[in-house]
Amino acid sequence: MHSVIAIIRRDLLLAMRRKSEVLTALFFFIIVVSLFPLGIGPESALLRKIAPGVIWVSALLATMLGLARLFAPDHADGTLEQMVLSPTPLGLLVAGKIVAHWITTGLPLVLLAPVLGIQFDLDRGALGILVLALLLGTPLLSLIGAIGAALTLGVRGGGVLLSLLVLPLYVPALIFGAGAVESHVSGLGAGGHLSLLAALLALAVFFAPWATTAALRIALE
Amino acid sequence: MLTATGLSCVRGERRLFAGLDLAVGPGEWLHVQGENGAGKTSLLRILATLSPPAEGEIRWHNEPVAALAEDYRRAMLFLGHHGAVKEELTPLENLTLAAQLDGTTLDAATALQALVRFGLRGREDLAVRFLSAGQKRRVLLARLAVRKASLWILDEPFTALDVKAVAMLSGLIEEHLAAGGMAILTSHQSMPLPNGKVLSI
Amino acid sequence: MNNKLVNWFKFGSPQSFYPLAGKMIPWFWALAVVFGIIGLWISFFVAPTDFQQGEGYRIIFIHVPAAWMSMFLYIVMATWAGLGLALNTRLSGMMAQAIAPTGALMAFLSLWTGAIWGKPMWGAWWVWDARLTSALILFFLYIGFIALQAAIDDARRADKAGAILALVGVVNVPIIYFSVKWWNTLHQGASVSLTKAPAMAATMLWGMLIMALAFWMYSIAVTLMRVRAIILEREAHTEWVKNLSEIQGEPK
Amino acid sequence: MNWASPAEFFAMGGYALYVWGSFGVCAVLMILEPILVRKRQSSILRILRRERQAEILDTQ
Repeated sequence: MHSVIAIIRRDLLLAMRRKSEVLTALFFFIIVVSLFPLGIGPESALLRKIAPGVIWVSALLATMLGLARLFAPDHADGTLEQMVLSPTPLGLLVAGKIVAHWITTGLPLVLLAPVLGIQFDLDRGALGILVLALLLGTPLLSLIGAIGAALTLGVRGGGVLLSLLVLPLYVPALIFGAGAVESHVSGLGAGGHLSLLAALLALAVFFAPWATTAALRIALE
Repeated sequence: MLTATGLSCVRGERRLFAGLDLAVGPGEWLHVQGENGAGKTSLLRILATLSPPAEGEIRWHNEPVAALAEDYRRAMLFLGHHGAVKEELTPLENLTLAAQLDGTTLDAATALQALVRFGLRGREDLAVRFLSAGQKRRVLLARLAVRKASLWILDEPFTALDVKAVAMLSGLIEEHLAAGGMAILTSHQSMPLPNGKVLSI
Repeated sequence: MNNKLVNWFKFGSPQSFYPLAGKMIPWFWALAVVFGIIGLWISFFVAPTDFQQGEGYRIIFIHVPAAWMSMFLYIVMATWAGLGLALNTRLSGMMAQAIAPTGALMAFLSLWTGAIWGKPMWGAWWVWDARLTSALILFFLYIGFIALQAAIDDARRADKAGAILALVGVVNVPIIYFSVKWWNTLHQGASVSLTKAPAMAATMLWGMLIMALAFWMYSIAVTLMRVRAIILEREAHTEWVKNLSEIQGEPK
Repeated sequence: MNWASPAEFFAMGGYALYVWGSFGVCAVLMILEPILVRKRQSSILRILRRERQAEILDTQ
């Protein structure tokens, strides 16, 4: 546990020293979301309807942006080898890195989403559901993304390949995440969507670090 | 005591070496020699359990390393071509965080002492990217000094070091061997260390 | 028992599988053609005209088998990949690699025929129907697998990385299918469905089954052909390949 | 028998474009794929034969 906290601290420290990377993804998210009304028109009824989808798709893309750099710097400077050889199980260290990735990319999205939701004229209840859905969904994005990042580590054209591998796997998160807000707005209640999202998250918490670890070992062989 | 029997390594379609045996006991060091591409690095990575051998077995104190897993990794220190030093962090942070990732703690005084010993005084709080290539290697030497491991596996440890640093490193390795440690090193030059066993591949 | 295991491992080596596959290919082609002819005959001459969908429904005879095969092949591919990861046999990875393009072709065919069927029935080339959408995602998964393997130079590493991706995919396929279905019902999807043709007649079912058999035999035949090429490419510098009679002959 | 004449068969009750568009593409792709695989096989065989010949020339 000690070393898991150490790696989270280290990655957060690194993110602090390279603020531009974190901020780029964040501003990317803000800009993409803000561009949609310009492309579609300012009618608030329409904007309310597309808001959850737009915010979720932008969140997927913003998460993708930083994924390629999840393991690449550690791979390049040899830290990854040291992680594999550390007495601490690699799965735990990988889980720590995923947590740090979520704190630097997922959490800011969750915190920003209500502000952007106001641009789309969402009411308070819908904003609450949006935040809740993102809170459950963004860790899922980091977990699944980590598998893709590990698989494409050191591979030709890794960045594009990464999105090809990971985006189809994001479909359930997108459907349940955006669906939660929609069904809340249409009066059906978001409970079902949110619990499915939580179930997916639980599955990914067990499965993704294992798959990521296996992929990293292969990349280092 | 590290022993390996019948190791072979296949990279792509090529068989780099086969039927390789080696043994290193306490206080001994092994010099792995060979031309470029002969498989020196591959051998070290196999010994460090980073990649599995195509054939053969590695034993640590007569137990297969696969079964030992964590215990072997705790007793062993591997340094590859890349230093595993983070450019954005200071030498001090690098040392303490690397120790924490290994599940141990390193107090600031010991870390500082090691950095001073390797001539990094006054650089402890400067991000590593502002250091010269040779100074970066010295951060690694400090890591060797503070990490408690009985087996050192070092790939080309003498590259990019000036005369003074070479002397420091050989002193460090001699100290390690005198305390009953073991070391496996690669290098294409001759080693500034006495009494090594030589393994040519 | 033990003997059987030994045999299994013997045929699990590329060297003994290569000639075996060569012998099997013509038989599977013959079966594919026979089933194909019977299947086509049923689909055009035996199956009656559907009173609601007219002759357009005949697309079902290739759409459904293609959809079945695309899903089935993904599972078979993941199984081979998983076997390769667990047992570290050389052939398994090659099989997985050989299946992927045919699986992608099947996914594409089920998309293409589904879209074409949609035009007369729904009035649009593309409808976000649950089955079509999941077929599209399955197609992406195949493309991802092929692209990942193509991007990694070392064959063994490509096999292992592909295997992990295939296993992750196989866990995800049901989740994706379920989520798309859920999404579709929430959004009041199209009510006409290709496979919910009124009172699916027994002849139709037979036609589909026989066509599916034809697709199956076709997939096996093409996969075996491809795996033979892959074996030669990967084992090019081994003794047994150099001693093959096909190579001992004069170069053309 | 469903069809009175070949023309009727090809017209597919007004669905000709859709039915033949599906079956046609399916047939084309399923013929094309084995041809491409065959090409891959013969090209690797050709390379291997040439390598072997080079080896023979080399030892002579």
